[in-house]
Amino acid sequence: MKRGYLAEVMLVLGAVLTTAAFLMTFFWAPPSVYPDGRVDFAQKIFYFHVPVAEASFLVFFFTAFYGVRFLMTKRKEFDVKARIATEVTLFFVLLTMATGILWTRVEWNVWWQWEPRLTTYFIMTLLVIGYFVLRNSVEDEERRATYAAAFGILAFIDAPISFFITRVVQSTHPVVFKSGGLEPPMLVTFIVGQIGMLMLGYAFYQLRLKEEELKERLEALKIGLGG
Amino acid sequence: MQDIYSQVIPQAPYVIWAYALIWVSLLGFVAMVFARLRRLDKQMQVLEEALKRREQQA
Amino acid sequence: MGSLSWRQFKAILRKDIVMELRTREMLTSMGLYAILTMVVYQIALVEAGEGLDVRLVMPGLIWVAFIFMSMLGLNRSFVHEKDQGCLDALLLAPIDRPVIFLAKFAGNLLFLLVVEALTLPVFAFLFLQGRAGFGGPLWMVALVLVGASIGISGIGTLLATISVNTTGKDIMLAVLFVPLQYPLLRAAVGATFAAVIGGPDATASFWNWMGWIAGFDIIMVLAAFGLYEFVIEA
Amino acid sequence: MPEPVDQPAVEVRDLTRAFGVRKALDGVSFSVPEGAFLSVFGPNGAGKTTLLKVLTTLVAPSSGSARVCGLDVVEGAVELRSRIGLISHNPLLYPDLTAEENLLFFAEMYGVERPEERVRELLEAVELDHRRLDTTRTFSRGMLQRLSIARALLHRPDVLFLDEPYSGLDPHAMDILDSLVASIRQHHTFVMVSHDLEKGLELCTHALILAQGRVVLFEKREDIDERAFRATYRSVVGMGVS
Repeated sequence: MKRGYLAEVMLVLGAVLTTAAFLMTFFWAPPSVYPDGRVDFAQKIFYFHVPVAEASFLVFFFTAFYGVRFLMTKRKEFDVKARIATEVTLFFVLLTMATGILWTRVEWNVWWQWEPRLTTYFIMTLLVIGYFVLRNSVEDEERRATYAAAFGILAFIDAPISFFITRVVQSTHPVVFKSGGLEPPMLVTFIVGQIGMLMLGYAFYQLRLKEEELKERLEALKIGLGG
Repeated sequence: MQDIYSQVIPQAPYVIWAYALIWVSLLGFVAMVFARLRRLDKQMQVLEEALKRREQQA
Repeated sequence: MGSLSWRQFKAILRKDIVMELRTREMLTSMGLYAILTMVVYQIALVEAGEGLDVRLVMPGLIWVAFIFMSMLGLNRSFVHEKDQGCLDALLLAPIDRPVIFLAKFAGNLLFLLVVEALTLPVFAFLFLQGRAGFGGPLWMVALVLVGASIGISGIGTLLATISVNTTGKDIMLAVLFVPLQYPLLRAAVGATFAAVIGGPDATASFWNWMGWIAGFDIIMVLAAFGLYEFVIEA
Repeated sequence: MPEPVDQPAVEVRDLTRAFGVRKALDGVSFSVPEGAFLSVFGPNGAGKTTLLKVLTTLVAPSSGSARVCGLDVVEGAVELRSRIGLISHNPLLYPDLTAEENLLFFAEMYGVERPEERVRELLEAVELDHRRLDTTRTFSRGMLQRLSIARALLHRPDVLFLDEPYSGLDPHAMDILDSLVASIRQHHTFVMVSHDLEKGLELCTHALILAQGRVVLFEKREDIDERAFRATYRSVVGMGVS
């Protein structure tokens, strides 16, 4: 099983890179400072928060991608892939939310604010959760897969619209890459963390896929042995 | 130095929480998947043995 | 659309209207729901007293009432298709699946607009008497109503087809519908607000929001249209 | 009964319908000629409903092929739909429409020519013309079944599918259904899915037993040894339960 092997390599690499990013964050990347010269220690959350958030978007794309593949072919494997991609999305989305809330508490002195970026990300979280609520309430396997695929595609189209519509209103959420704002060590730390997180995302996806494939094989064996 | 600490210390718990949360969640995810994979492997063995027994009987 | 498709479209739409006029299920439940919401609004606003400028909150309140009201109607619109297995009979006929979508979409849009047109004056009568009236012309409000209702019915028709086959269908529609409609609602509230406030700045903002509504309508109705065939045959 | 013609009315070849590893139909093959009456038996979950859905173009085969009236159920689906009719244990009628409105609605769905005349003609044939202005909510089970037959015949289909048509009918309604089926028997091919062994054997020219998605038995009526047939049926019903 070549693919399973790759998953584990990615897992180790991802772990190494994210750990490296962690060390670089605290021992190498220079502290960010407020305009009045005070140290902004909470900015360190950024080095994990953003990679996880970016990964969540990327993985969510595969929900829609495999949703389309499923509708075209009606093959169960694509439904399984779409579902696992959404699972990993949910995992990353929740992590993004949690770290974001901690950062908000420090910088804005509140746990939550109905600020455009937060609002739209909250909507995306609801869409991902809705995907699973939907799955759980459909009995027939194939119908469940079809509905989930349709909703996954809709949700993926909807998420960016939500994002941009709030941009009509002023946002206080920091925009990282606005004007070359990062010093090189900060940028490198961030990139290492980002690559590590994407590798972890890939590894999670493949590991879960391996698990589901094993389940499917077990099911087939059981049927072969007479139910 | 004193000055820097006075700024960092109130923010530190949140940063530590954020990182701890991520690490624990990532580890938890991996551990869970591996545990389930092991359990499935065990099931697979059971079924394969059953299959072999049946083949011998047949 | 071929001539058979056109006949089928008309027949489905006519059937839905005849059935609705006979049972008045959707119209009464949606209308009553809207009126009840207004009673609840009165309670919600009672402590704010005279100092509150209702014009500031009204656009939001209207859309809260309409979005939940529309879900009530959407849910009903597929229950009778499902009841005696009529949907299967429909699918057995030589009908292009998108025709079913367009006909149900048109029916839902029609009922939604009727109830909105009936309840909006009541809303104004109950909350806006003796207050500063509308800043902008009335056709602006009408335009937002039509624009947003298209999006609501488009996505709603698809999601109602899904939710009618799930356990706990009422809550399921809400769980899928509200987050998906967030961009539309946001724009509808923005546009309604601009229409209510009036003035040259507001007109620019109104058209900006209307642009969003139009874009959302086009994208989402097309997506629902494309996905419908798969969903209804599942 | 008309002499069977060469071209098969229903022809199924190595039909498989699967989702993942679960197979609802697994390599089903059979064919019946025009004018035949095929009874499909089998326990719950044997694949009867799936077979019916494939033959009526509601679901596509995963592999293999099925042809009805010489038309492929996937490629010829649209044309095929106007040549088949379904009578189910569910009436498939809108309870809030009148008998006439129901039939007119479905006549429009099938693009029937001169729909008013055709509807009137069928209402008379099933003896419901006196109730044509009543909503079907007020109809008895037997009346619904009659109207449902009229609905299935609106577009003059060649093949009629019957899905447990006798379930929930009282003896009187059964008799009416029997005589209606007998009166249209001449011009149609029938495929009936049923639990009712007696009725199924009485009506059929061909019998098929499905179990776990496979064909256990497929015979012409005149070749059937009833004792052996019943024994086979009993044994597969047992399989379905386990």
